[in-house]
Formats: sequence, structure tokens, C-alpha cells
Amino acid sequence: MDILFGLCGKGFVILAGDTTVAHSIVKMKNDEDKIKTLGPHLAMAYSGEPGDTIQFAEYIERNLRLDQIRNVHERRPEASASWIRSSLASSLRSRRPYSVNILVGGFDISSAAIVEGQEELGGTPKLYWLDYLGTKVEVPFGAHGYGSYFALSLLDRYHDPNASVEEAMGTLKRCIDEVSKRLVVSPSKYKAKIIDKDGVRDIEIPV
Amino acid sequence: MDGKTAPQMRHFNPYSDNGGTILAIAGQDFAVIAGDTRQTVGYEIQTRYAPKVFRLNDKAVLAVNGFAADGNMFVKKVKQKLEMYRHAHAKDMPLRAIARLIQTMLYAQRFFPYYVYNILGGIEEDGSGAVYSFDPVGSYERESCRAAGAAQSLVQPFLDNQIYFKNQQPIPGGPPHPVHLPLSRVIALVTDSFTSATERHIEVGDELEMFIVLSRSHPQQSLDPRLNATEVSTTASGEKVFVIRRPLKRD
Amino acid sequence: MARRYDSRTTIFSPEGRLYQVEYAMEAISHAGTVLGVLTQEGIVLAAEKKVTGKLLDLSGASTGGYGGSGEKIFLVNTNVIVGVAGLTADASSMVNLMRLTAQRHLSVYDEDMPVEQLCKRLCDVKQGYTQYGGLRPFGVSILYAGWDPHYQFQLYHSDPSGNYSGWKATCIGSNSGTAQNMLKQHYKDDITLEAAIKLVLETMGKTMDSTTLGSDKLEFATITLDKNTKIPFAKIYRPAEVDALLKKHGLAKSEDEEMRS
Amino acid sequence: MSIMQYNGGSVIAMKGKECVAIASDLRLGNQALTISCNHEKIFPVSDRVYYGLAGLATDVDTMRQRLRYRVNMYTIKEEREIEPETFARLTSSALYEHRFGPMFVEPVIAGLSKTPSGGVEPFIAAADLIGCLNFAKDFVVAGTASDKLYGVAEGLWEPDLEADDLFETISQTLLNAVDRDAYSGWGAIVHVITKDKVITRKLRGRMD
Amino acid sequence: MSRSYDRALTVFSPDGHLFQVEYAMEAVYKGNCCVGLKGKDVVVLGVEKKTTLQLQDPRTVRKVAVLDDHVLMAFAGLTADGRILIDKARIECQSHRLTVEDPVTIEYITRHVAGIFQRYTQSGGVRPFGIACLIIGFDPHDTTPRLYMTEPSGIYSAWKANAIGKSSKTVREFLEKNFKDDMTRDESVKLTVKSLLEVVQTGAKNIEISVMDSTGKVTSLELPEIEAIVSEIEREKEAEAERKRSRLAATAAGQAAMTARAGDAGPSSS
Amino acid sequence: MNSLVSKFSTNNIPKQDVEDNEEYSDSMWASSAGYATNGLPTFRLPSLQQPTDFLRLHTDDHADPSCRIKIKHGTTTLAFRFKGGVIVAVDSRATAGSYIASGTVEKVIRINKFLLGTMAGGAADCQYWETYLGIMCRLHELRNRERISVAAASKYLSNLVYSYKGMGLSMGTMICGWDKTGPAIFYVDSDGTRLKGDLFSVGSGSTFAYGVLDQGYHWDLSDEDAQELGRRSIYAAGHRDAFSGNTINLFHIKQDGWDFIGNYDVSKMHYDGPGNIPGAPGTGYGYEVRTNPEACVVAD
Repeated sequence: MDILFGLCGKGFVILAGDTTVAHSIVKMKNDEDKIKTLGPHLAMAYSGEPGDTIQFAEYIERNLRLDQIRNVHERRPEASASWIRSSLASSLRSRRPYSVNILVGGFDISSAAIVEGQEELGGTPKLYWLDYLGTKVEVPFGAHGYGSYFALSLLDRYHDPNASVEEAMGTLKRCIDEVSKRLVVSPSKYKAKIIDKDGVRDIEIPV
Repeated sequence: MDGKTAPQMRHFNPYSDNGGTILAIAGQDFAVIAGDTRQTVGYEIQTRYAPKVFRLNDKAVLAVNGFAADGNMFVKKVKQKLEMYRHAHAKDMPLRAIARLIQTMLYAQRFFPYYVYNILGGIEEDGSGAVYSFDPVGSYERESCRAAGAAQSLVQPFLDNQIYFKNQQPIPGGPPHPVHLPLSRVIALVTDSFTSATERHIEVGDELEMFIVLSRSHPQQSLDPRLNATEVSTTASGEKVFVIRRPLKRD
Repeated sequence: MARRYDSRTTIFSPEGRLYQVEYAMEAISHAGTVLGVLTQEGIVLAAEKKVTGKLLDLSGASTGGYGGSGEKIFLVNTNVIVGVAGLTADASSMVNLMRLTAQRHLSVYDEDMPVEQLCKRLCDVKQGYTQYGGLRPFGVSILYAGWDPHYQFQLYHSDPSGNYSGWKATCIGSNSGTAQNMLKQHYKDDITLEAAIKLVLETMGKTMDSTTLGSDKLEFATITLDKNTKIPFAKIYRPAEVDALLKKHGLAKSEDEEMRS
Repeated sequence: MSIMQYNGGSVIAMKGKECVAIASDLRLGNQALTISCNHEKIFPVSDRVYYGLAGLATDVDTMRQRLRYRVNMYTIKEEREIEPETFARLTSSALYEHRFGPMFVEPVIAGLSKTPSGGVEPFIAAADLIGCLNFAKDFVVAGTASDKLYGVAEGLWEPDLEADDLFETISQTLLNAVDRDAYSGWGAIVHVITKDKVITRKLRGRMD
Repeated sequence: MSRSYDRALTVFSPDGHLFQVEYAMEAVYKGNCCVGLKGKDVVVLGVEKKTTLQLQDPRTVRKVAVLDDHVLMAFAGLTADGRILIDKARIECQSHRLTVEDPVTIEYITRHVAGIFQRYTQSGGVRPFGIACLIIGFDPHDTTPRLYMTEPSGIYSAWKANAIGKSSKTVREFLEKNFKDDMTRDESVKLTVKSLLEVVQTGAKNIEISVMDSTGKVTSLELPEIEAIVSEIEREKEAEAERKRSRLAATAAGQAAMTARAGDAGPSSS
Repeated sequence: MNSLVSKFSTNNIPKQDVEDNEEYSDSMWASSAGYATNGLPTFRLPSLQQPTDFLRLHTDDHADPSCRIKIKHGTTTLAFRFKGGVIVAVDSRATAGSYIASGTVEKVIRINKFLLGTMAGGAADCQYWETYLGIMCRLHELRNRERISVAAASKYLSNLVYSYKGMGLSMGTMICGWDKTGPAIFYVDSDGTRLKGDLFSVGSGSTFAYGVLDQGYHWDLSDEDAQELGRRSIYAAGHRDAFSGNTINLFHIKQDGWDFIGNYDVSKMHYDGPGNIPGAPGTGYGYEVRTNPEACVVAD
């Protein structure tokens, strides 16, 4: 039942996820952060089979942290996402695959990602949609869970890749509102993180 | 209770798939309805000549595909009703009425469907060529061309391209795509479609049987002799129905 | 019994030294010089060939392949070339390992392997050969020249002990001291690629035993960025191109010299 | 729903006169839901060999990585570009390695092979998901629209098409076939490989 | 088993020595000197580093390694061995977090490193690591500075201050003399620099200082900062020397006076 | 279960023991050569304990793709009420498995000049019953000398299909019209649900339509904006849902009956939009087309 959204704007990417953890008919918790910070400019939102999600997320978190301590520089979002994909793909053919769906949001600050004429942005926002099979695709916006069935068409209509943070949060709000309006068991609370040249931080979802 | 008293087959399966493909194309004042004659079950060919296309009257031809036994029975019943209609009204049932009749006949079997895909082709009361296609429980629509059966997915996109000119831009400044194709072109397309389908589908082949219904308003009232067509219409004054038979690959 | 000696290949001497490693380094100081110079626009690599001879068949290098003669300078991945000094057989084994490592990285991360990471990975292997029994250290020093989007152009030097470090310009192999001094004198931080090529050729000319330079004794390569695509482009010069380059810089042996030799 | 249909997508390759063409749609779906309309399934091996992979997207990615690994090692060691025939065999054996737990992809390969006389010979091949190769003289297809592709290609293809005509034929074949397939479409991309260059064009396909 | 005995490089000598381990220590003594020192709420690592050569890229010359957000390590000995060991320790740090969520304690990671050291003194076919390490940091949820040292033999121990590498004995003696408990940050840094100056002749440019405070923040001192400290120390030394000289003079004068007096009083045993 | 239901149900359950010869079946209310119809149509059933299981086994292609009889599925339909009447918009795709069986399906069934029914689920079920509903509405008019209300018509249909509940009918329709009470929409499905409402979307692509519809909807929309919203919402579903698309049929019901606004190609909407008509954005609806027009200039 988890719902995740991700969208890129001008010089940033926003990830959002609901905060509900449910077991059977019970809400076990309603302030769970389903977005993990994986690096100075990298975060991932995850959903899927309970247990698998957090186990996989922590596995990824620690490995990418190790990778960064070893290599000093941070790995580029594309490479990190590819590595996560490889992990999922090899898990798929293992004895017990992880069943986790992921949105990876990152901000690429390497020299190759600085767009000519837009140096002040300090790089390029990146968003990757990954599913439990290890499918990976770069998208300007993405969603997982039942939310995607409502949000993707809405984002087709309203998303602007050159949006300011306020505009993007407005669009995110639309997605959340739409899900609240239409989804049978819709989560009550969401948390969002923004990733830009200054790093990863929480961002308040407008009421 | 009931379950104990009335024994039943666990998997009652009265259906079988007999392969083959049917196809109909409507022109401005004609219709071509065609089918191959191979009848298969699985990888076996039961017969190389099992007609799938039937003349209903001088302006309507029905092609049936799917489960041959259901199909044959269905055609028989349609013919029966048309005969009764002729007795009651002293005229042949118009094409669009036949279409609706087929719908209700199919839908009457909604909970025990005929496993048949029907395509009805012929001439409407206004003299235009028409094709009606049906699903097994009777949903139908009028179209210009339709393929059904084993090789429908092979033939239909080809027809989309050649008949509806899908994905083709007319040459800028040139003439627009014609709405209706001439008969000769249609016959060639039908033949091509079946040769292609025979190449790539094991359930299609042996012989092509093609019915051509000409409206009274069609400029020629006979076919090019080179086509080697047989006329099967019953009256001299009404619409003309012809059959053309062509061999297909038998491997 | 033989194993007993085998397994004692790399052990500490009473003074805490690893003689095997030191001997391996010694071997390298006799090997053909390899020289690398880093600039903002790219890296220049040149190497002195030791295997020369009139009957050596070099037609392979002049027609197909990447250029060079497959002795000193190798393409590892689209973003990395290396120059090796030391035991040629050890070097081929290392180059093969590098290529596999780079490809494995490409598979998992979908990016060209960052240069330092590749260098470090290979040094880890080299270190292993100094610590585990039954093995002798690799008798090769390597110059890695490459580009990645993290640190742009980079030049690394690694030795048999498994140490490595980054350089602006450096040299391995015989006479490396002389070359190092020359580089120190002439290198500037804002050196252009063109100037670096000249510097490399001149330095090679001074360090190599022979008085003249020619494609029979010299391998030469550059790695630069494609202006449009910003993709690294490694060019290992074919013998004819090396000669043309030498001529351009006035370092080629003159016709009569050639006649004499 | 078959696992081969999970993400949708189709690929086709055709032979022409001293040229070959390979084309695919651009959809990436999650069953009925379309996730991306910009998902390429055709990858270059060299300037004259391309291949496409239809099937489960994760395996397409994995297979692409594995083939790239092998081709790069081949190229760097052999110091020459791989021939299309060789690449086909390589693909086949890479697939057969997973005989008892297959990768859910069907490859389509198109390239120009060099003849001893210095000319080029068009080459196409396809394989099933465990690597059984099919060398065709006309065209090969794979993916959710393969039956539709067969039908249209059988009707439109002719031998010895020039590059321009081949482009038109493969484009028409692909577009019309995927328009009858719910899981393929959303734009298309075509590569025509000729002696001196590769022409790559994106097609305006139906977006539903 | 017999095989691994056969192949063991490190075996007891008849008189009970593990020569390879002892020789490995020799390699450590050849390495750069490292000093670790605990203050009241800081812990400092000081390293002697070789001068970066003119054409060398200073980025690639790193002497102090981050093991995890709260752990630093410096080593003396064979550089390549050090890199391998650091890598193993880093993996363990992340692996520990993955399995038990908590970060490693400084003692835990030291014990882990020491365990690796030990394995390489006993396993077949390997030589010991030719390095010694200083590991510093703060335990999670704790503000007590920690400093540990490990050696090739697999020994590890906690210290208030210690040194490894070249002339470590001299430096350790110096530290023993000058260490005070509960030093402030500045005092700790100064003492570290001072102790290094015992062996580093070339001054500030060959000294690298990393300070970790109780928030876990790591600061690497810039060259000018170190230079300032060095010159301060030099000034003090001079002043001290001056004082000493004057005191010596005074003493000498006093002694002279005493001798003169003693001469009067006759020989004594003072 | 079904036998129990049939025993105790108060609904008008169809006769199950119809003669084997189905040509006398009452389902044939169309003029079957002069035989008139009486009452509810009846249907032939296989002589089995569980006729519905039989049907499911052979026709439900979502549970088992290999089953033979593929009934057409997949759809997006929507209808909403606003101050200017009712907008009805539908796509035109019919799929059998992954094959797009038709791209020209009329999914709006014109019951009469004031009533429209939409089609989702089994095509035949909708076509048949809504045509049947048309007959009933006409009879109502003849008997009562006034037009049937939307409520009554939808209730009639609801009762009709509810009597077949559990038999495997599949229908999700919106009966839309204008009666004395003004514009009205009722959602009716084969489960027997009947809902009055302002805004509904039905079919596999409905969630995508809702995403756009909800965000743009308010009561005071102008006629043009309302039509645009309907068009844009069906496009959204056509674009994202594999089983919806091809063309959009748009209807507007006003006081004097429904108007057919137009038929729009979904792909053309993506690239070019509906053209220069009021309410339209003037460009294509497609995300790429909207946000990065330069990149979308491609050859064909």
C-alpha cells in the first residue's frame, strides 16, 4: 500500500513517500520515513514487501557509504542507480529475492553533469524508477504503488521540468490530494526530501 | 445435496479450436469475404477443404471462424431464420438486420457461448459495401475491413496499412488517400494477405476461398475472366455473388 | 619440499624489509622508460621499446589494432590507457586483469571505471602478491593515464609493492631519475597538450640510450576529450604516426643517419 | 500474462541491398501501465553491428551489460571489431548458459559482415530465449508484437531494397504492427546500417 | 592441518620467538611517525608526512584515513599493507552498522583490526602485516575520547597518548614526560605537534594534524595553522632555552659559589 | 451457491431449463422473423451444476490467457455533471489479450436523444442491454406519454443486470441524460451497484482519467472548458493505459438532448492537440511535446 512519488525540477529533485506502516488491518506506525539518504547528493524512496524494504534499503545504504568512504568522491547518481539495479537483478534469481520498488533521486555534481549555460545549478537532477525485478529507467517524474495509477496522468498534465521548488511542491501536493481523494485506504501523512546542489534535506509539504 | 445427486464432469470442455483465418473488406459498392479452407486441431490437419465462408443470400456472405462445429451449426441456424424471414416478408433480410439478428442469436448463448468469430460482409440497402464483425457473444460494429481467426494479428495490421493507410502520410500537395479501393486492388490485397499468413502461420493454408458481392450500382456486373470466378448469385436482377478459389501452400 | 621454498617468497628480512619487492623494483629500473605528462587538455604517454630488431614483424601494429606494438602502451578501457615498465609477461597479465576489472565495473555501474579506483583495485592485487605465500610480487610498474568526471585527467604511478600516487608528470624505468629532473625543470601547471607532447619527446630523446628517436624504439599515446561529445578519446600512435610526430618536432633521425644505421 | 509481456516492447530487423535495418518501439510498461515512452531496446555493438533485445526489461539490461562485457573484451583483445556472425554466436552462447533458468529476452541482431573481396554482406539473426539462432534471408522479429510484425513484414518486404526504401519498409512494418499491440508502441526508433554510415531516426508513432 | 603448518611463514623459533612478527615490527619502525593523543574532549592524530614532491598530486597522498564517520586511523609501515587493512576495517564498520544498526565502538574496530593482524601471524602462507595503527574516535553516544594502538603481532591497547613508527620510542618518552590529563583542544594539538617535532626536523610542512572533537567532527589543520603552532613552540623553546641558559648560568654561578664555599668546608657527597 | 441464490432470491431469475433449441429463446427480441418477445429475455445455459464456473473457465482472459474465447476488454469512460450539462467522453479501443481487436468501438450507446449509456466491461453485455434499455425507454414513453427519467432508466437497467448477478455478466456503465431534474448521471454495474453522482470514470484507465479530471473539475466550468477537460482526461488514460486509446468520442448533453462534439485521435491529441478550438491549449497534450517541443520534431 506504500505510495511513492518523485519529480525533477530546475536544479533539484524531490522524493516523497507516505509514512504509514501497516500490518494486516492495523496501522503500526504513521511517521515512518521511507526515504533513505544514501550519500551527500543521493536518496532513495522504497516500498514493497514489508521486511524486504528496510533490509534492502539498509544493505544499499551501507554499501554505498562504504563505497564513498573508500573512494572519497561520491558515486554519480546514474552509477549508484545502476548498482542498485544490479543488486536487485541478481537478487531476482537468488533463492529469496527482495521485493522492493524504488525511486532513486540524485543530484549529479560531476563535471560531466554541469550543463553549459546553467552552471549556477551546479549539476543535473536525476530520477530513476526501479522495480523489484531490476527494471531501471530514468524519468522526469515517477511513482510507485497505487499512487502511480492516479499520479502519472496528473503529472503528465501538470509537471514542469523547469519548475521552481514551490511549483514542484504544488504539483506534489496535487498528487497527494488526488490519492487521498480516490484511493480506498489512503495514507494520511507524507514525508518529502529534496536533493539539490546543497545536498539532501527534508522539505515541508504544503498544507 | 444437489452436488451429490447430479454427477458432473470436472472440466467440461465442449470447445476446440480449428484454426484458419477469415477476412472481409468492404469497397464502395462491393464486398470481398474470404477464408482459407484448412481445418486443424493442434498440429494436425483434419481436412484441407472445410469452407468457412458461406453465402447467406445474394447480398450477404457470412464467414465463421473458431470452433468449426459451432460455426457450422450457427450458419445453419442463421440460414434457417433468413429463410423464415423471406417467407414472412417476401424479401431477403437487409444486411444490417442480419447483423442485428446475429448479435441476438449470439447473445442468446451468452452463458454458453458459441465459440465462433463471425464476419458478415455484403451490400447494404443503399448499395454500399459493408462489413460487420462480431465477438463470440455478439458485440458488433460496422467496419471497412476485418480479419479474424488464427492469423488475425498477422493480417489485420497489414490491412490497416494498406486499406486505411495507417501511418502513411499522403505526399504533400498530392492527392489524399482514397477512401475506398478499387476491386482489383482489394482482391490482390486479400490474396497477398493469405499468402503471407500461410507463410507464417501453421494453421492457415491449403486453399483460399474468396466471395465477392457486387452492388447493383457497381459499374461492372461481371468479373475479369482472368480471375476465373464462378458466379453463385441466384437472381439475375439483384446483387451479384462470385467465388474465386486459389491454391495456397499446403505445407 | 619444494613448496616450502615457494611459500617463503615474500617474507620480512630481519631489518623489516621485503627483499622480493625491492628486487622487483630493481628489475624495473632496467626496463624501458615510460613517461607521462598531465595537462588540462589531456595526458601524454611515451615509452621506450626494448624489444627491437631488424627482423621484428611490426606489420600488425601498422595495419590493424589500436597502434603501438603491444609491448609498452595498452588501451584498458575507453577512458584509460597504461604504460608499463618491467617484466613484459607480468605486464600482460596485469593489463588483462585491468581490462576485466574495468569491464566488470562497467557492467555493474554502467559507467566507465573511475581511474583512481581502477588503479587502486590493481594495487590491491599487487599488494596481495607481496603478502601471500607461494607468490612472487609483480615485476611491473605502471603509469595509468585516464579521465573520469570526478577528477578529470589523472596520471597515476604504481609499483610492485602495491603503492600508488598521483602525478602531474612522472617517469618509470631506466634513467627515470634524469627524466624526472627534466620534467621538474620544464613542467608548468598550465602546460598545453602540444607543449607537453614536445616536452615528452624531448625528455625521451635525452633519456634513451640511443641518440636518435624513431618508431622502432618509441611508443607514443595521448588521451584527450572529444570536443563535441566530451567522451575520452585514447589514441595510441601507429609507427608511421610516431615518425611523423617526431619529424614535426624535429627529433626524427635524419635520412643519412638512417642510412648509416 | 506471460513474463515476456510484462514490460512489452518489440524489435524487428530486415535485410536490404548492402544495408540492414533494425527498429524497435520505445515503450517500457509495467503490464498495462506505461512507465516510459523513451526506452530504447537497440544497442550498438560497433559501427556496423546493432542488436535489439525484446522481453523482460531487467533481463534486457542485464543481457546488454553481459554482452557489452564480452564484446569489449573481444574487441580489446582481438584488436578488431566483432563480426555480426561472431556476435550472434556469442549472444547465443551467452543465452544458452542460462538454459535451465533462462533470461527472458529474445535478441535480434543486424549487421554488415565483411566479405573477403572487401564488400559488405547484410546479416540478420534472431534467437529464442535460450539462444537457438535463426538466420533469416528476409527479416526477423521479436517481442509482444512479433506475430503482427510477421504479418506486415511478410506483406511489405521485398528483396534488395535500397537504404531509403528499407527505412520506409521497416518503419511502416513496425508502426502498423505495434498499433495492433497493446504492449508495444509509444514511438519508435530505426537504425539503417549502410556501408558508410548508420542512419538513426526516431519515428512519430501512436502514443496510446 | 599439517599442510598449513608446512606452509606457515610465521613459526616459533627454538627459543620461542616469532621472528616474522618481530621483523614486521622493524618495518613499522621504518615508517612515518604517528602520534595520537587524548585531550579532555578531543582526540588528536599527528602524522609525519613525506614532502609532496614537486610533480606529485597532493590529493593522492593521504596519511589519515576515515574508517567511519566517527573513527580515524593512522598507520606506520608499508603503505600498501596499510591501504588493504584500512579497506578491511572500513568494510567491517559498515557491515557492523548493517547487522546491528549501531556504529562500531573504537575498541571494537581496534579489536577487529588486531584480529586481522593476529590471523596473519598464524595462517598458512601469509606474512604478517608490516604496519602498526593508531585508531582514534568517539564511541557512539559518548563523549569520552578514545585512542588505541595495534601492532603486527595482534596486540592492541588503549592509550592516553602514544606514538608509532620512526623514533616512536623517543616520542613516547617525550609524551610520557609532558602529558597532562584533561588538556584543552589547543593544548592537545600543541603537545602533538611538539612531540612530532622531536623527530620531524623539517617543521610544519611535513606535519599533518587531524582533530576530532566530541561531536565527531573531524578537522584537518591547514598548513598555516600548523606553522603558527610550530613557531609558537619554537618561541617557547627558545624562551625555555634562554631561561635554561640563564638558569644554567645562575646555577653555574651558584655552584661556583658553592664550590668556593665547599672548598672552605671540605668535600661532601652531594 | 448459485443454486441456493436461485432458490431464495426474490429477483426475477431467468429460466434455466429452456429448450435445447435456443432459437425459441426469448432473448431474441429483435424481430426474429415475426416472433414477438414477451417479458425478460432468457438465455441458454450449459447443463451443468455451475454454469458460471464454466463461463469463467472459458472466457475470463485475465485469469487465464490461454482460454479460448476472448471477450473484448479494457476501456476508459467518463462522465461528469457541471453547470452546462453533462460531458460524456470515452475511448474507442477494444483488446483481446494483448491484441488490439478494434480501435473504432462506439462506447457511447445512444439510448435516445436524451439518454446516453457508456460501455465498459464486456462489449456485448453493454451493447445488448443498453439497446434493450432503449426499447424499454421507448415503451415507457409510449405508455406514460412522457420521457423516462434518468433515474428510472438507470434503475431499470440496474434491476435487469442484477437479476443475472453471479452469472458472469460484466458491465460498468454510466447512464447519462437530461430530465425534469436537469442533468443527471447514474453509475450502474453488473454487480447491481447503482450510484447517483456528479463525476464518474469507469474502466481499466479510469484512475488515469480521474487524475486529470479531479484536478480540473469544478461545477462552474464553461462548456468549452468542460469539453476540453473530458477530452484531456481520456487522452491521459489513452496515453498511460495499454488497454485504452485510439480515439476519443465526446458528447455533451444539454437541455435539448445530447450533441456529439467530435471524434479525436488520441495520438493526434498527443502531438498536435485538438487544434484551434476554445478551451484547448493550442499545443499537443503530450508531456514531451508540452515541455520540450524542440526535441519532439522527428521524422516519419
